[in-house]
Formats: sequence, C-alpha cells, structure tokens
Amino acid sequence: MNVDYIVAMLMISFGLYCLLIKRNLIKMVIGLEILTFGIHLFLISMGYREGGIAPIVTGTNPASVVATLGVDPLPQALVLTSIVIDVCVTAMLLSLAIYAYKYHKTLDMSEIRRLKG
Amino acid sequence: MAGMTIIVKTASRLLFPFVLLFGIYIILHGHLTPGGGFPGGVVIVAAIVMLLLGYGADAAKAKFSPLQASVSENIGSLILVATGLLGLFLGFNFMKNAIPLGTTGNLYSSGILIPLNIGVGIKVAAGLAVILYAMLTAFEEEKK
Amino acid sequence: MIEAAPILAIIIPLMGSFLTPLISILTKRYKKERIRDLFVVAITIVTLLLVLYMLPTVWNGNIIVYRLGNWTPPWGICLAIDGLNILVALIVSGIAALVSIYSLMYMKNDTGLGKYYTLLLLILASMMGVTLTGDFFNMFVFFEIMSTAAYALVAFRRNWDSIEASIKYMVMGSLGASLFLLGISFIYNLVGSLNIADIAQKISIIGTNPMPLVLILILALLMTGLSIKIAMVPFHAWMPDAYQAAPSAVVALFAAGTTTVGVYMMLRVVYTLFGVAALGAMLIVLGSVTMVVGALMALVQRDLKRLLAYSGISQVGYILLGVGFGTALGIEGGLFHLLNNAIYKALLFMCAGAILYRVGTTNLDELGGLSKNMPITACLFTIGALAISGVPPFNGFASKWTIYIAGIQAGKAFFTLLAIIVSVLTLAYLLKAVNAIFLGQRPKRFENVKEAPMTMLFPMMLLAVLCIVLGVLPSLGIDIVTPAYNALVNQHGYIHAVLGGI
Amino acid sequence: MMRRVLAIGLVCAIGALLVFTVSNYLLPFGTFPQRRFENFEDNSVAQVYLENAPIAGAGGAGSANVVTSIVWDYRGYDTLGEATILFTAVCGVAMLFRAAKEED
Repeated sequence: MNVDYIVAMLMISFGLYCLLIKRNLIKMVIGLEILTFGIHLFLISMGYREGGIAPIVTGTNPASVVATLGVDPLPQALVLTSIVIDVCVTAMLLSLAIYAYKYHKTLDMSEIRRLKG
Repeated sequence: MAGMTIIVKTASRLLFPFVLLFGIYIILHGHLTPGGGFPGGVVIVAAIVMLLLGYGADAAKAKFSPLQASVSENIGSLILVATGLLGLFLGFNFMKNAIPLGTTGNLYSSGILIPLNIGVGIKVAAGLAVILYAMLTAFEEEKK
Repeated sequence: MIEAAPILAIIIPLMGSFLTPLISILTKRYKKERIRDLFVVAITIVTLLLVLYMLPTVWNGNIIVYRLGNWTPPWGICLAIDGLNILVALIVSGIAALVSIYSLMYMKNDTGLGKYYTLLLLILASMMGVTLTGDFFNMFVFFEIMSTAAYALVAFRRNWDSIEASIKYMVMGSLGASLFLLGISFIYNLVGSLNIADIAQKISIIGTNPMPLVLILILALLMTGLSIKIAMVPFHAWMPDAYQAAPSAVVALFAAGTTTVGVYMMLRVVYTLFGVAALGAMLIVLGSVTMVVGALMALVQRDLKRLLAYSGISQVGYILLGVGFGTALGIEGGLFHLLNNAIYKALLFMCAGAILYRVGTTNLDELGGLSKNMPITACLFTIGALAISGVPPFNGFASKWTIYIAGIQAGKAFFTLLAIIVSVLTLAYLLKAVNAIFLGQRPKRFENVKEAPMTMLFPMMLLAVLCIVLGVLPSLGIDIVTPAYNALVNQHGYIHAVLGGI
Repeated sequence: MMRRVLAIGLVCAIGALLVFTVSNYLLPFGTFPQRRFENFEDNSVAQVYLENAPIAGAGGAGSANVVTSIVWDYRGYDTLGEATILFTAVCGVAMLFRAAKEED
C-alpha cells in the first residue's frame, strides 16, 4: 500500500477544497500551504528506500554506506527550493492581506468583493 | 511596541548572542551537517525577532537598521553572483566549483559551497528582516 | 567570455536588479535619479544585444548547449537554445528594452521607482531564464520568480483595485504553480530525471501511443498550471483585473512577455517533452473557446485596458488554434501570430498608457475627440487596432491568413470560419474603441491635453513600423519563425544535442 | 450552497483520480532506486549523486552533506534562482509598504 502517497494526495485535495471554498484571506493562505506541503510530503517520501539513512557522510556512515543506503537526496533539494518559494508567496499574500484589512477592516473576500464584468 | 516584562527582556538579552552564534554555526557547517544558508539565516533573523518582541521595534532597529538590512541583502546577492562568475573568470562555465576542494569532512571542504552558504545566509537574514520591518510600518501607521 | 553569452543574457539583468537598489540609494543621496533609470535601460539593451549575438548561430541550425558548472546534462543544469527559445528570447528582450525606455517618462511621477525598476529587471531576467533553460525544475523556479515579480508589479499603485487584482492573481497563480510542481514531482517519480531532453527520451521509451493514465494526468496537471498563467478561458478571471490595475508600461510587458513565455512553455511541454501531435484536437477546442469567449467579453467592456485584456485572451486562442492544426503551415502561422501578437499588444497597451498619462482615464464613456490633441497616438493606436483585427496590409493579416489557410487545408473548416468571425468581432470592438477615444465630441476639460512625450512615442513608433514591415513583407516574418518551427518538430535533434551520444 | 456542492464534487473527483494514480501507477513507498517503467534506475541521477558527491575530485565537490552538494554544486543555478525569488519577495513587500510621500 502506498499509504504515504495517498496521504499526500489527500492533503493536496484538502488544500484545494480549502482554496475553493474559503473566502477568508488567512484561510486561503492556509489552504495554499496545505496544498504545497502535500506536494512536499509526496516529493520527500518518494525518495525513501527500505532501511534508508540520511544522505550525509559521518563517522558511523562512511561514503560507501551512504551510496548503498542513502535516501534520494534530489527531492530533498527540490523541497528546500520549493519551501523558500512558498515562503515568498506567503509573505506577499499576507502583505496584501494587511492592505485588505487596512482598506476594509475585514479579511473576508466575499464581503469586500465588488461585481465586475 | 514598548516591549514586554523584565523576564522576557532579560531572557532575550541573555539568549540573543547564543541564538546568533547558533545561526552562524548552521551557516558555516552547511556542507557537513543538515542546514546551510537558508536555515541559518532564518535562525539569525529569529534572534532579531526575539529582540524586537522583548524590547520593541526601536531597539531592534538600533541594532540592525532597515537601511543596513536592505544594503546587506544586496551584498549577499552580489556575493552569490560573484561566486558564480568566479568560475567564468577562471576559464570554466558559470557556477563551476573552481577553487580547491579540501578534504571531505573538514570545515574547509567542498570549495565554493562555503562562500555560497555565507552569501545566502546574509541574504536570508537581511531579507527577512526587511520584510519584518516593512510589515511593522503598517502597524505603526495604524497606531498613529 | 563571449561564448558564455547564454548565461550572460540571464545573469546581466539579474545582477542589474541586485545592483539597482544600491544605485538607487546612492543616486537619491546626490539627487541624480536619472542615472539609475538610464542604467536600467542600458542593462535591457545589453541583454537584447546578447540575444542578437546568439541569433545567427542558432538560425544556422545549431543548438547551443551551455553546461552550468561544467556538469554533463542529466546531472547538472544546462541551458539549451534552439530556434524556438531564441524567437521567444528575442521577443521578450526586445519588448523589455522598449518598455524600459517607455517607463522613463511614464513612471516619472510615481514613488518607489527604485523598487519598480528592480522588479522590471527581475521579470526580464526570469523570463530569459524560463526561456533559455533546458532543465524542467529550473524552468519552474524561474517561472515562479516571474510570477512573484508580476504579483508585486500588479499591486504597484497600491489602490484597492490593484490590491484586489493582485490577490486574485496571486491565489490563482500559486494554485497553477502548485499543480505544475505536482506534475514535475510525478515526472521525477516516473523517470528519475529533471533534464528536459532526458525526460523526453525516457517518455518516448515509455511510449505515448497509447498513453498510460499517469502520463495523461501529468500532462493535464502541467497544462492546467500553464493555462492559468496564460489566462486560457476557464481560468481567465484574473487577467482583466490585473491588466486594468497595473501600470500600463508593465501591462505591455505582461501582454507581450509573460504570455509569450507561457505559450512557449506549453509548446515545449507538448512538443519537446511529450512529443505528441495527438494533442492537436484539444488545443483546437481550447483555443477556439478562448478566442470566442475573449472576443465576446471584449465587446461589452467600457474600459480601454479591460477591453484590450480580453482581446489579448482572444488572441492567445488564435495561437493555440494555429499550433493545434498540427500542419507545418498551421504551426508556422501560430508562431508567426505569437510574434505579431507581442508586437501589437505592446503597441496597444503603450497607447492606452499614453492616453492614461495625458488624460488620466481610460474609461471609454468619458473619452472622446482626442485625435486633435494627440494625432500621433491616434494614428499609432489605429495601426495597432487594424493589425490586431487582421486587416491588410498589417502583420496581423499575414499571420491570421496563414492560420486560415492551414485550417482549410487541415479540413477544419468550422474552426476556420469561427476564427474569421472572431476576427470581424475584433475589428468591431476595436473600431468602437477608436471611435470612442479619438473621434466624436470632445469634452471641455480635455481641450488642453497635449501629445505624449517623445520618449513614450519612440517605442510605440518602432512597434508600429514593425507592424507595417511584417505586414508588407510577410515572407520576412515567415523566415523569422521557420527556425522555430524546425526546432519545435525536431524532438530527436534536441535530445541528441543536449545529451550527446548517451 | 451550490458552489460548495460543486467544489466538494470537483475536489472528490480530483482526489480520487490522484489517489487512484498513485496507488496503481507508482511503485510502493520505500523502493527508491527502482522506477515504474523500464530500467531507468540504471542511469538514475540520484544514485550518481549519492556515489560521487562525498568524494572530492572529478565526480563531486567532496561535501559530506549530499543534499548541500546538490543544492549548491550540481544544481547551484536553481538555488541562485531560489535566492532571487526571496529577493523578489523582499522587494515586493518593501514596495508595498513604501512610505507614501518620499522614498527610503
């Protein structure tokens, strides 16, 4: 059973649901985070191997052991990059949320939405 | 923000150098242990946040002013690009690890990874501080 | 040093953007802000020159592969430049140079110009990065830089309209980027590589006929992510708001630059990565829906910038339609339309900006009779409007005609007819706009409106001249896009050039 | 209400599709070097990183931490982009909260 993958996919679905339904800006940010972290979980867990160790050479794990037992390091590097991207988007979105609150004293988009064509 | 109680103030003053040191340790050992420029920079900015919460925004700005922050962010970015261009000047391609590699496991090892980690550490710490100060101004305006 | 031109074309604007805040602080201190602005213009022009330097090599049929950090491709990141990239890079850097010249006057009265120019250079650097890279995850990273800079620039004026537009854009854009990342992670799980050529080779080993469900899912995720970026119809809601709220100079760059880059990524995914021509039917349907809905929505708009935004959505439909026909003529027509679309969209948005700069509004109900005050702008706007509607002898006619002929040859007469009808609709709403702005009764308060300044007119004139030249000499345009077509269909050549003998 | 039902339906469909795909088309959790189709692990990028990165010399940077080696050496250009995105966000936030009258 791919329990890990299934959990990651469910997280992605929950994040999507949150993003579609919620109209509060902070909740939308949370939905986006859940979605992104679902993807991160998927990326990280796809690199695991049976009995795997961290891909770091130490006194107890010399280079030869890392080569045969180390987990996939590439998704970890990708997730590092992706986390920073996520932080940046969140920072921007929260700054805009501060502005939204400044203009309308509420964070609910459905309250402040105007009709446009 | 005027700051918090004496307990928070004392604790944050005592912890501040250690948190800073821990951040620098994480940055410098990025190529040996888990960590690197990004986590280290975040730990350093956590020290500034601690000061800010304990003593108020003015104390934090006195230690690390917004102008200093934005200038050091640019300097951090330029360190990254300059390290990349080093490979180009030494006759290789961009981002080539062209300086001596050292021995695996030593503090000096793996060539350009060290300057890159330092550059990104400076950049992340300064950049997050800029974001922090910028968001603070919104609340300061509201108070007036 | 000059053999490093591919990376310099990305690094020079990037370094320029890192330096701009420092220069901004210095020039502020000595009250010489113009130096900073000219520095930015110089950087964009140097980027354009670097692209022009690479042009002859690529047009001779070579594929430039630049290995970052001297790593051989599947293990490191490489830049791979074939005829398709260089066309997009040419469009992007050319438009960016014109936009930066245009910004000199247009943005003069705003605050925060140091930040504005930094973001402008960042968006240029990231567009070049997306265009030139040969690595899939790297493409995602630079795509995100482009999007983040775009979110910030949409909110530049900080009034509620722009904040709301930016929130909308950001939520949709981040969702699209997440789906794109999910697609990349599925690809990595399946083939264990991130290099575009390597993935393409391995996908061709898996086989795309019939396509396994997982590959269909990946393709759907990637295409959905990209359709949000280029505002294809179910996902177009952010675009009119964003284009209305952002400064016009930036909108010209978005319409001509980021949309072009988005279409480029879509072509790269469909043709190079998956190598499937069978997707044509889907592209045709999506393209025609986009085309029709965009044109119908544009008919009812009362604001010039919103109208142009919807018209931009509609024009993207033409490109997809042309490419979707799948024949040589159709793809060439689509790519030619990509080039033309960038030219006249930038021209029209710059004209809208000139009107906004001098008059202060783009509401069609308030404007009127401006042809006496702004004769040159009126003339240039009319050229752009006629070009976009496909009236001879302008460039829009050349590319649209190619698409029609390709459609008839491919036996898709219905879609061709649809395209012609949409073209007539385009002419209708743009002539309505020309009529509302430049002809008719002139309100009293507009009597002292002056012609736009020369630094704004110069880029517009250059674009208008291009419109006419490409329209009068369509064979020139076809010559420009032929290398791109050859690169697009030559999946094997791309793989071979990047991976060598592996 | 209508929107909520539609959204639940859409999310359920997408979730079911994703779960179906990962449980049928991907290899189970914990089988890292193997790939689902063909023998792609033979020239898998990741295995080469694990073997070469800790050894200073032709194949790697000699960094004890393989992840850092990938982040800055094999894919250093990516991380430059990542640093740039942080720069972009900082610039964007600073732009949003710039002073109303004079610049900093």
